[in-house]
Amino acid sequence: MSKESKNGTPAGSGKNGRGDKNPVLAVDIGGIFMKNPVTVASGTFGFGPEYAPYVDLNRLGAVVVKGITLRPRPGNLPPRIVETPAGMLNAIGLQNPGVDHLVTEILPYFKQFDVPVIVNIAGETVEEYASLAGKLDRVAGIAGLEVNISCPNVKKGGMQFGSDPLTAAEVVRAVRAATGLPLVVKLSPNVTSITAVAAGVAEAGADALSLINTILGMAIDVKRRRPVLGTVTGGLSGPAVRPVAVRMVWQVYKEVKLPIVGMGGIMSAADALEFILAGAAAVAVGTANFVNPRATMDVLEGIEAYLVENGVRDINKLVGAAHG
Amino acid sequence: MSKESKNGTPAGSGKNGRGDKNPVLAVDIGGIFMKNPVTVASGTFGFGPEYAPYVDLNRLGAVVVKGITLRPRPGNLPPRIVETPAGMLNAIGLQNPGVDHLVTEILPYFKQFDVPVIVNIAGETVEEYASLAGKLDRVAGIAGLEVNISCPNVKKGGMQFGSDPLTAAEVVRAVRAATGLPLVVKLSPNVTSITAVAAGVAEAGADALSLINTILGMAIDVKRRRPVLGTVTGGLSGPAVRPVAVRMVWQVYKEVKLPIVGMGGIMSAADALEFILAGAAAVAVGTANFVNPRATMDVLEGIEAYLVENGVRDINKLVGAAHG
Amino acid sequence: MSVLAEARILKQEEVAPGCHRMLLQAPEAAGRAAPGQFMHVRCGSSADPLLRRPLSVHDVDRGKGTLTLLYRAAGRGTALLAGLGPGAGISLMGPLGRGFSLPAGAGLRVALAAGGIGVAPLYFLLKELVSRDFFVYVLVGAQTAEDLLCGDDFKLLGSRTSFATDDGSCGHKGPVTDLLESLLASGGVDLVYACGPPPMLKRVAGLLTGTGVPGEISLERHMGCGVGACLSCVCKVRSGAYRRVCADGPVFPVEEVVWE
Amino acid sequence: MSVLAEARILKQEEVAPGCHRMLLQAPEAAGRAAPGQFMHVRCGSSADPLLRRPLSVHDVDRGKGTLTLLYRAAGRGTALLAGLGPGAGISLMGPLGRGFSLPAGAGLRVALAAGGIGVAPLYFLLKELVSRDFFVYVLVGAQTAEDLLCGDDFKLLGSRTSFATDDGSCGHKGPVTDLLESLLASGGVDLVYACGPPPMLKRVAGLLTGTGVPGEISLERHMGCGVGACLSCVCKVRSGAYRRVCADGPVFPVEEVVWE
Ligand SMILES: Cc1cc2nc3c(=O)[nH]c(=O)nc-3n(C[C@H](O)[C@H](O)[C@H](O)COP(=O)(O)OP(=O)(O)OC[C@H]3O[C@@H](n4cnc5c(N)ncnc54)[C@H](O)[C@@H]3O)c2cc1C
Ligand SMILES: Cc1cc2nc3c(=O)[nH]c(=O)nc-3n(C[C@H](O)[C@H](O)[C@H](O)COP(=O)(O)OP(=O)(O)OC[C@H]3O[C@@H](n4cnc5c(N)ncnc54)[C@H](O)[C@@H]3O)c2cc1C
Ligand SMILES: Cc1cc2nc3c(=O)[nH]c(=O)nc-3n(C[C@H](O)[C@H](O)[C@H](O)COP(=O)(O)O)c2cc1C
Ligand SMILES: Cc1cc2nc3c(=O)[nH]c(=O)nc-3n(C[C@H](O)[C@H](O)[C@H](O)COP(=O)(O)O)c2cc1C
Ligand code: FES
Ligand code: FES
Repeated sequence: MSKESKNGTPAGSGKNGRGDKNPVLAVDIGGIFMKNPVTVASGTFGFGPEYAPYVDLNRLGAVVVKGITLRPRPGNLPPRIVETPAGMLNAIGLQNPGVDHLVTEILPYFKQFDVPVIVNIAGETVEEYASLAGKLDRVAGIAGLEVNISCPNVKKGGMQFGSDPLTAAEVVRAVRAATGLPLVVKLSPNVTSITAVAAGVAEAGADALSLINTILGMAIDVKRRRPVLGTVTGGLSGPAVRPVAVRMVWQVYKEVKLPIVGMGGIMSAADALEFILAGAAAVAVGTANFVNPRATMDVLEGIEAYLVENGVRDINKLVGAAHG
Repeated sequence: MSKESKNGTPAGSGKNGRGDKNPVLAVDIGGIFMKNPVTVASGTFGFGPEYAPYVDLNRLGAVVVKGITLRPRPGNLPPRIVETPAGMLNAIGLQNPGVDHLVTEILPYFKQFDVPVIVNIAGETVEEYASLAGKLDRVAGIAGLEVNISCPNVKKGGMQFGSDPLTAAEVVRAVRAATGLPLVVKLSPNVTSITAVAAGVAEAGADALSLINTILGMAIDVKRRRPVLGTVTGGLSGPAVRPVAVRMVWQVYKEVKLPIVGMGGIMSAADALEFILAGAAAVAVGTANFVNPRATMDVLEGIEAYLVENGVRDINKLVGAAHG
Repeated sequence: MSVLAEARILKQEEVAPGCHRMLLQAPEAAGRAAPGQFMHVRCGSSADPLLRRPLSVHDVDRGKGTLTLLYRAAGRGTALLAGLGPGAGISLMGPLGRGFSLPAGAGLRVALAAGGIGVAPLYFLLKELVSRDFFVYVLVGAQTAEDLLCGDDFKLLGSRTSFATDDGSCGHKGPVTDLLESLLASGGVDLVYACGPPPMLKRVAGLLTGTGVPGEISLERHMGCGVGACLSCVCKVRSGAYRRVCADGPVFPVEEVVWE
Repeated sequence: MSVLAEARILKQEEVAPGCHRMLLQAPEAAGRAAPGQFMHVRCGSSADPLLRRPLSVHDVDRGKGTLTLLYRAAGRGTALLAGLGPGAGISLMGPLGRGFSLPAGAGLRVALAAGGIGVAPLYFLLKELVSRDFFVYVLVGAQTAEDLLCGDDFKLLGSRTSFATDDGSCGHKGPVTDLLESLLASGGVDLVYACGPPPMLKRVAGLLTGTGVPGEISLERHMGCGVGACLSCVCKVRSGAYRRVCADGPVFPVEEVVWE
C-alpha cells in the first residue's frame, strides 16, 4: 500500500510564492516545517557558519547542528578520521562546547537567516537527555530537537541507547516529557531490527525519525599493526553505506507511520530520490558536504528538476512511491 | 592480551617443503588444514572450474563452493545484481543444483587437485541443515562444512537463523550431531551483537567461524520508481563493507576462542592483512574475484611478501596482532 | 580458453554520436575469440565503479594481434573508457561466453539484424560468414541516420545491407524488424542472427515463431563475474530454469528465451 | 573568504623524484590566498578516493590569476593528480585555514626551515617576507641532493639559503634542524617559521623553547571537511583542548602545540 498522503501538504507549502509550474517542495517533519526536503546531517555541517561561504543557508530546508551535550566535551583522542572505499570512518567523540555555549554563542548566529534550526542532542544517561531537552525547550530559534541515540563514538550512552527498543523508548519518553519541541529521533543502523527500535520510539512519543547514523567499523594500519583510529572503532559514512541506509528507510516506512529524514551517503539528487522513493519525507546531506560543499544545493536543484521533468507537482507525492 | 598462539602451527605446516627463509603460511581452521590462509567466499567462485583458467586451484588454501541446499533451487527473480559505490548488491537466492548433484557431479572435479574443499550449506529448517550435513558426512573429498546461517537472499531460513544467538545455536547443534566434519559457521553482520551470535554457535559446537556474510541493502531505480532487484533487498558486498567486516572480526576475536575466516571487501594483500591483524586466521576473497580473477593469488603473494619484508616467520604470529 | 591481460589502446575514435571504437593490442584474446563472445573490461582502477563491463568482440585481426570493441558511452564505466587515449592500458578478461553457432551447410542465406549498438558482435560474425561464402543480408537499424553504425563496413564486406531509422532519415522509416519481416515473407532466409535492445529481440522471436527458420540472439544482462560463477546474469529459458547469460550465452537459440 | 571552483591545469611537471608542481588557472583563490593557507583538492570524480586532499598554496600570481601547488605523490589521491595533464580541470576549495602571521616590525631577521615537501608553503611565505624587506635565512632539508626542492627559486629571491641532506650529498649532512640550531646559537634570528615532518617540527619546538625566539609551524592532519565543520583534524594545544588544524591552523605558534 502506498502511503503517499502520509504527509499532507503542510500549511506552509504555498508560502514559497511560486506559480503553479513550480512543484511544491515543502515538507512537514513532525511539526518542523521545511521549505524544501533538503537538510544536513548532524556533525557534517558544523554549527552553521562553516559552510556559509558556499551555501546560502536560507535555501536549506533546515540546518541540523553538530551534536550537543550537557557539558562541553573535548572529543576523542586523534586520529579521528580515516578514508575507506567510497566512505570514511570518524570517531569525533562528540567534541562540542556544551549546551549553554550553544544557546548563548551559537544559536544567535541563525537570527539573520530564515531557516529552521534543529539541535542534535546526546546524553550519557537518560536524565542527561531530559535535562538537555528541558534546557532547550523554551529557547528561541529552535525548530526541533534531533535525539541522537545512535552515536557509535562515545563510550558511555550513545549507541547503546539506540541498540535496544526499550532503552531507546525510555530516552524518548524522558525527552518527550521535558519539552514540547518536535522530536526527531535518530536511529542507529547497528541493530538486528531497525523497525523494532523505530516502533519503540514512535510509541514513546517521537514526532519523526532520522536514519541512519553511522555504521560501526574500523580500519587497521598494516604497517604499524594497530587500529588507525585513536578509539579503535569509528562510524562509517559516505556513499558506501547508501544501500544499507535506503534499505532501512524502506523497512521503517513500511512499519512505522512517522515522517522520516533519510540519510547515509547521499551525494546527488538521484541518491536523495532513492531515499524519498523508499519513504523519506526529507533527506540530509552528510559526508558529501566534505567532498562537495555545495552538495546540498546540487541535491535540491536536482530534485526540483526531477519533479518538473516528471510532472510531479508535490514532492510529498513521491514519498514512499517505490513501494508501489 | 595478544592471542598470537591461539592457532598453534598446525602439524601440516612443514609440508610445503620450504627452507627456513620462507615463512610458514599454513593455518588450521578448526581441523581444516590449509596450506596458506587464502580461500574464497562462497558464491563468488562458483563450483570450482569457473576460475580455473585464471587460478591454479592447488595454490589456494581451500575452495569454498557456492551454497548448497537439500533440493535444487531455481534462485530469485532477476535482476539479481546491482553495482553500488565500491560495492554491489546481490540477490541470487541460492540458485543451486541441490546436494545430490553436488556429490555426484561436482565434487569429483576436485579429485585432480590437492586443495581442501569446503561445502557451504543452507537450509530452510533446522532439520534441513541436519539432513544436509548428514548426507555430506561421509562423502569423500570434503574437508569441512561452512554452515550458512546468514544468507539474506532466501525467504525462509537463511538470515533469520543467524539473527538470533539461540536459533543460530540450534542450527549448529543439529548440524554438529549429524556430522563429524569440521564446522565453520558463517555469521550474519545484520545483528546488534555479532559476538553474542558467535558465542552462541561456539558453545553449540562450531569449530571455526567465518564472517561476514553480506549486509542487507537495497537500491531504487529512480526512473522506474521501483526497487532495482527482483527481490527488493539484496546483500551488500565488496570494498564498501570492509570496515564493518574488520570491526566484526576484531570484536569476535576478542570474545570467542575459535579460528576465524575473515572476509568482506578484500581486494588486496593489505586488505587481507587488516583482517589477519584483527584476528582472522584465514581470509576469503569474494567480490574481488569478479573484478580481478587473480585476486586470490595477488593476496597470497602479497601476504608472503609482507611476512618476508617484516621478518615474520609464521603467519599465525600475525593473527590478532593488532590487539597489541 | 579465456585470458586475463592488460591490453594497450592503439586507437580510439568516436564513430557516431556517443559511440566509440577502440582498437586494442590483445594478441591472446584476438587469437581465441569467436563471433558473439565478449570481453569483460575493467574501467579504471578505482573501487568505484567496481565491476567490469561486458563488451562484445567487434572485430579481431589475428595477424596483428588486435581486437576491436565498439561501444556506446552509456554510463559511468563506458564514459571512463571513452576518455582513454592511445597508449593507455585496460584490463581485459576474455574471450568469454558462447558465441554464435556457425552453420555447417553451404549456400545458406543468412540474415543479420542489428538494432543500435547491437551491431557490435554482428560485424565480427559477418566477416566469418562471408569468409565461408554464405549469402548474407545485413539489416541495420538506428534512431537516425547519424546513429547508424558500420554501414560502410558491412557494404565493404560485400553483403546486401539495408537500413532502417526511427525517423526515416536513412532507409526504411520504422524498426529494423520491419525489414526482417519483409525478408522472411519473401521466403529468402534460412537462418537469422540478431542483436539489439530487448523489444527488438522479442519482436524477432515473434517473427520467427512458426516459420521454421532458426534464429540466434545475443542477450544483455548486468553481470558480476562474467565467467558463470556468481549466477547474477540469468535469463529464464523454456524449461523454466535460469541460465547464465555470461557462460551459457550470451547467444541463445531464439526459441529458448522466455520473455518476462 | 574561500571559494569553490573548477580550476584548469596550465602546466604540470615533476620537479624532483615523486614531487610535482602544478600551475592552475584559479584567479579567485589566487587573489585571496595568504602564505600558509591551503587548498582542499578533489582528486578525480569517483567516490573512491572520496575525500579532498589538503595542499598548501605554494605560489600565486595575482596578475595572471594563477596558483601553484607543489606536492609529493604520496598515495592514491596525489598519484591521480600527478597523472593529469594540461587542460584537465580539478575542483578546488580555498584558500582555507589561518596562514603565517607576518611580522609587523621592520628589519627583522627571519629563519625559514623546510623539511622535504615542507618547502611548499614556505616559498610563498618567503616571497611575501622578501617583498617586505625582511632578511631571511632559508634552511632546506631533504633526503638526498636530488630531493631538494626549490633551492634555486629560494636563491633567486635573494635569501641566504643553506641545505642539509640525510646522506650529505648536498650541504650539511644531517637534519635541517642542525642548521637551525647553529643559526639560533649565533643569535642572529628574531623569528622562525617551519614546515616539515612531525619529528622535525618537534625538534624545532625543542630548539626554540626558552630562547624567547617566537616561531610558527604548519601542521598536517588527515582532514574531512577542511572548513572546521567535522572536527576530525584536531591537534592538542597547551590548554589541553583540541583545536582544528584546518580552521584554527594549519599554522600554530610553536609553543601552543602539544606533542603526543
Ligand atoms: C554480453 C554482452 C555484450 C555487450 N556488448 C556490448 C557492446 O559491444 N557494445 C556496447 O556498447 N554495449 C555492450 N553491452 C552493454 C554494456 O555492457 C553496457 O552498456 C555497459 O555495461 C554499461 O556500463 P556503464 O558503466 O557505462 O553504465 P552504467 O549504467 O553506469 O552501469 C552500471 C552497471 O550496470 C551494468 N549495465 C548497464 N547497462 C547494461 C547493459 N545493457 N548490459 C549489461 N550490463 C549493463 C554495468 O555493467 C554496470 O555493472 C554488452 C552487454 C553484454 C551483457
Ligand atoms: C594543511 C596541509 C597542507 C599540506 N600541504 C601539502 C603540500 O603542499 N604538498 C604536499 O605534498 N603535501 C601536503 N600536505 C599533505 C597532503 O595532504 C597529503 O600528502 C595527501 O593528502 C596524501 O593524499 P594521498 O591520497 O596521496 O595519500 P593517501 O595516504 O592515499 O591518503 C589517504 C588519506 O589520508 C590523508 N593523508 C595522507 N597523508 C596525509 C598527510 N600527510 N596530511 C594530511 N592528510 C594526509 C589523505 O588526505 C587521505 O584522506 C598537506 C597537508 C595539510 C594538512
Ligand atoms: C564527522 C562526522 C560527525 C558526525 N557527528 C554526528 C553527531 O554529532 N550527531 C549525530 O547524530 N550524527 C553525527 N554524524 C552522523 C551523520 O549525521 C550521518 O548520520 C551519517 O554520517 C550518515 O550520513 P552520510 O553518509 O551522508 O554522512 C556524524 C558523521 C560524521 C561523518
Ligand atoms: C554473488 C554472491 C553470491 C553469494 N553467495 C553466497 C552463498 O551462496 N553462501 C554464502 O554463505 N555466502 C554467499 N555470498 C557471500 C560471500 O560469501 C561473502 O560473505 C560476502 O560477499 C562478503 O565478502 P566480499 O565482500 O569479499 O564479497 C555471496 C556473495 C556474492 C557477492
Ligand atoms: S556474470 Fe556471474 S554468472 Fe554470469
Ligand atoms: S577537517 Fe573538518 S574540522 Fe578540520
